[in-house]
Amino acid sequence: MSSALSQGVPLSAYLLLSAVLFALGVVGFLIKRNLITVFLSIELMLNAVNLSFVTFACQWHAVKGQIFVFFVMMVAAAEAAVGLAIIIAVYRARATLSVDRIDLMKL
Amino acid sequence: MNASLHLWLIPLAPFAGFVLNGLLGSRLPRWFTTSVGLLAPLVSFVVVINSIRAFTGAAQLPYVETCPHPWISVGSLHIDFSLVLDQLSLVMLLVITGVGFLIHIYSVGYMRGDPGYARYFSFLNLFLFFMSTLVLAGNALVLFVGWEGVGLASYLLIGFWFQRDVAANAGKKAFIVNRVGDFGFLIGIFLLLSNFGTLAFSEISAKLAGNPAWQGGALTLICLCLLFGAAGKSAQLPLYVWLPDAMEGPTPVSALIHAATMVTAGVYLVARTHFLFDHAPAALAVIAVVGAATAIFAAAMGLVQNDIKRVLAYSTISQLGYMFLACGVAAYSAAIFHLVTHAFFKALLFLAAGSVIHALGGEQDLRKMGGLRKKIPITFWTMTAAVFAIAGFFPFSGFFSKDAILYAAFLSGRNGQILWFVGLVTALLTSFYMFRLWYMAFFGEARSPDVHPHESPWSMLAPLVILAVLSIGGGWVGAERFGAFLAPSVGEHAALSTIPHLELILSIVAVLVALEGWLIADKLYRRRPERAAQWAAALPWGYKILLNKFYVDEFYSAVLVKPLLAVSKFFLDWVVDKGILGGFAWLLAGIATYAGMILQRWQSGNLRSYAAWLAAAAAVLLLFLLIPWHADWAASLHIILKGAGAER
Amino acid sequence: MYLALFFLFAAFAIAGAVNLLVQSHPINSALSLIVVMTSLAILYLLLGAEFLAAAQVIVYSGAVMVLFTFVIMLLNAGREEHTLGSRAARAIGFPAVVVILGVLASVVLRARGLTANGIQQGVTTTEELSRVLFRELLLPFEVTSVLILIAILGAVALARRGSGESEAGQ
Amino acid sequence: MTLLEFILWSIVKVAVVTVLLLVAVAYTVLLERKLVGRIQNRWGPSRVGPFGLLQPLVDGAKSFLKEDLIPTGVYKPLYLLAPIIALSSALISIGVIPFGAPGFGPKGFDLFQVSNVNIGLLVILGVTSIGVYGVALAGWSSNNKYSLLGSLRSSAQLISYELALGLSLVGVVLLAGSFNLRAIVEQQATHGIASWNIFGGFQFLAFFIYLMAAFAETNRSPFDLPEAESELTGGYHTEYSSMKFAMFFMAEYANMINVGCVATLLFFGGWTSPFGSHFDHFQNNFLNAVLPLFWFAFKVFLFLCLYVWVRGTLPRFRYDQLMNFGWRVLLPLAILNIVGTSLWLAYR
Repeated sequence: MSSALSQGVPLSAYLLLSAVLFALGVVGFLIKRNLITVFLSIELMLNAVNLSFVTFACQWHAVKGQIFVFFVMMVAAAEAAVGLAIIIAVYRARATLSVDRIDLMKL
Repeated sequence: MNASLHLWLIPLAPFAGFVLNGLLGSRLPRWFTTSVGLLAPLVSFVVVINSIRAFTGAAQLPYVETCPHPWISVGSLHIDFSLVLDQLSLVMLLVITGVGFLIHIYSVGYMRGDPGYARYFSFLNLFLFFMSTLVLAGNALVLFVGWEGVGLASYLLIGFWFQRDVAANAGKKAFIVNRVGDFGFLIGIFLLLSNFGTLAFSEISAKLAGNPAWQGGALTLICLCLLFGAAGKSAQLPLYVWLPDAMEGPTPVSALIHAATMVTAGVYLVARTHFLFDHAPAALAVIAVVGAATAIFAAAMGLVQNDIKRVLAYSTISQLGYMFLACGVAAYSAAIFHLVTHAFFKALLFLAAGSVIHALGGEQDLRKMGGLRKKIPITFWTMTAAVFAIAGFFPFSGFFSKDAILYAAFLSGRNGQILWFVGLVTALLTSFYMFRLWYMAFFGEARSPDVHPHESPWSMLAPLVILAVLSIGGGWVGAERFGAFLAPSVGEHAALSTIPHLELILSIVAVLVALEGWLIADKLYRRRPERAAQWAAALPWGYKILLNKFYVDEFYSAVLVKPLLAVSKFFLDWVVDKGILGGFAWLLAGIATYAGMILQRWQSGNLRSYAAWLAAAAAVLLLFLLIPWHADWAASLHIILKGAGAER
Repeated sequence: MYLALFFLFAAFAIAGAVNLLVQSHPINSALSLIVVMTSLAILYLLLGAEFLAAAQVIVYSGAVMVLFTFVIMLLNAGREEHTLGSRAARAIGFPAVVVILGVLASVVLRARGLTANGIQQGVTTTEELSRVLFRELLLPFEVTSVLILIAILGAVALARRGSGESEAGQ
Repeated sequence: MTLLEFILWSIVKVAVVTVLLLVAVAYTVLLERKLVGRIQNRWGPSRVGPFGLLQPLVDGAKSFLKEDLIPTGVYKPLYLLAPIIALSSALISIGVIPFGAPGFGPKGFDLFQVSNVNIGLLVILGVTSIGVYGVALAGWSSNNKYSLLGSLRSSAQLISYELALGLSLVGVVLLAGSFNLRAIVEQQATHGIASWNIFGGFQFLAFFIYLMAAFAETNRSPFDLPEAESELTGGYHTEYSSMKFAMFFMAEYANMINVGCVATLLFFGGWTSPFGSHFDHFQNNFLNAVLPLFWFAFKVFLFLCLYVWVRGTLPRFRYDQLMNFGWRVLLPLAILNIVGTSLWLAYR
């Protein structure tokens, strides 16, 4: 069984994937015009970073790397709750979600 | 053997009371405020009583408690936060916590129903905290902390009814005048530091004792600076002006702070630093002159005042002058003795006056009083004890202490007799105005028939009675024994008369003078009330001067305050504020405006451009981290081009 | 098989991420992100982080993203409007992205000592994870609960329809 | 076993289990109709086949042959995707459920479980949480106010009760010290009914919470607000017809079966006999393999009967009651259960 089943994947591949996802997240932040999608891009970046953490945890056999991801998840959950609440508030105030139209501090 | 006396509890208990009442008092029920406010001085008092053990050998004197952590340590300067207990501070502490506790009790009745009840008690406790710190201080800096602190507490309490402009202004006046004195005190401290390299009283004293030839010069300057501070706090010439105005505070405050304790801090300071003054005879002479002048000057002003508390205020100034006089003739123990007895009878006078005011529903004008003798008998009798004490009748306490001062003055050098004579005249005036007050308030007919006086509650009367007992018996210990007890702290007063029975003769003269004052008052204000007005009409000029307090306030206002305000207006407002600061502000504003005009293009409000800048910054940071920077930029470039691996 | 699974799900992840960018309707973007997250969960499994894989699905795909779709549905967010947007984003942002990606890739590719993962390297059990989490990192863990509490309060405060004047007209 | 064998076996297992599950779904529908009929004092389906046993086949054929309508206003990609998500997430869960004793199969291969995963319980929870999207997207993409309301209700309800559901299971996990479903069952196997978690593990409260949350999670009465026909016509599946509706329908019943399986595994000792392991070991290998299957099926059957019973008797909750019950009653109770269980474990 063997070679095919136990063929390993170099960890650099995971890291590269993480970098690519991160870059895509940044691009999303730059080109998306919908506030929610921008927020989604942020989540994408967070996930990309999480992948790096898990990869390094695997590399160094360090449990704390995984725990860090755990914490990131919790923070992301909190962030999503507050962020979406803000988005709802913004939408109520301006009736739009386009980031290009939300560019003033005041109403 | 050296059992701890827990001196730190003495200041800390009132401080805890201050914090508790200050933070929570207004939200908690009144009984809580009351019990905290009363418990704090009681704890201190008990600790003080307990520390008497030190004098039965439980601890070595002077007993020192030092905070284990150095307070200030800069270069070669080390100042500890140390508390010292010796005979002098024990006496002071007994007065402060004992009389303080009585006045706290009195306040429960007097301040009942005031909306600022909790605030009042927290301030009163704060005052006790600072005052006990001041008295226990082992070095000049700790003393200064207490000194400034009591000034603060005094300011807060004078302006306690800050809704009234008069009270608020009186508070400010007291604070500012005290600052003037404190300025002198602070300079004195700096001079001490530069001359002795230390601020601890014990070390300075030891250095001076080791060098008896050191006289005058810098020491005189130091002493004059300290005297200036002491004059400010103890309302001596020329800085006395704040004390009469300080009567705007609640009466128990006047009794505690502006009669019994805080104003005597100046006397305490002189006694505490007596080893310096002993080496500066010139400064001593100045003290004696200032004291004597203040005594007679203030007594003269007290003659014609119509506000019951103001009479007492001028009397306080005058009595403080006595104490300074005693210090000036190096009779420190006599000064402290008078301080103690004065604390008893003056506190009593104020509290009784407070009781009178309370009975009349807030009336302070003597001319509207009268006939109160029958209506408020307890107040009357306690007040009577105090009046006799301050007038110096045998065997009331004032007799012993005043006698000791006059005796010491008489024997001090060439000009001693002049000082003695001034003191004697002051005694006459004192006796006169005190009996004037007595007659106007308690005898004759009621001059405001529509008020119905009523005796005060027991929480107010009990302190009156206790203080009356002390006013009568407080002096029986005798000046010699008292002096002997204090001698380890303030030194022997070794002037002995060569004339036999001199002391007895002087005493009799003093009592006779006091009696004369009584008789004049009796004549003018009881038997022939119209004569007083005739006298005033006969001497319109003198009467007016006295009534207007020698125009000192006006003089200060014209000579100091107004020019200062004018200069401030011109210099601070126009030159500094509008010119320098304003110009600078305009300059900064201009820079900010123009910078903003340039930079605002970045602050477009567009989220995506922000994200772009963020990404750019991240990229730059990554590059920066990646490239091993070398001093030689060419080498860096080489490494960048060749890759990071090339550096190895 | 690891290799195959990796490539399969890496491809899914990248495809999802690209789709997130390409789609103009937020709900499609959100669903693409769910695909990315679920693929990442599989990759976590491959890396031996099984608890995290489950947490990724439960927390991210199952809770956070549901919240997103919920909000999208609630606001009935439509297609993106086409606006010009910012020149800075294009002129500075895209080069920056290229630099970031380039730097990261160069670092990763040049790094030595990175192992390969396969069946031999074992799995981090939930027990190991919780042992560290609840012994060494108990305080941070508890602090996180405070964070979440604050987030809840904040979200409620923000999203609640206040009695303010702005709502009066609606 | 080679990779090829592994893949082949797995495919066979998946196929068998899926078919079995779908059949079970079909007959659960029949069971429900029959039981509800009896509860309401009528016969239920009885015309097709003996005792109406062929009714499911006919139903299936009917759904299949109906016209497939797609309304014009829908957002088509998601409209089509939603039922697939719903059904597939319902079917995936069964993959980690062990329904028989371990050790029967060639070369250490597990015959009665598709895949023995360390974190089996978490996988089920995760997959369940994905199932929300089916309902949510169906309602939104239908572009119909009833659908949208139904799906919003449903999403909120599912998210809310998922918490209570997950927390109610923590007690069991604490007892077993593992997320592995087989380990959880083994831990209850010793003394039969006395060592089941619901009795021996003192998890009755947890079971109650789980039951309530499970009713809500599967949108079943009394928590069937997302499809409350009297208020919302059909809730999220108003705009669905024919096979797509059938997929939602199957998903619902598959979920019921899943929930029943999980309850059986976590609280009722799984495939083990209620009489304890003493009576469970026979010389006959065949009996040893089949009896556990019987026990498992029997327990799930009882659970499904409970489901139907509740549906037949209890009225529907109001929406605010539902939310209050979830957040103010179940959640604190679940936390209480965790605290109690961990204290008990610590001082046992």
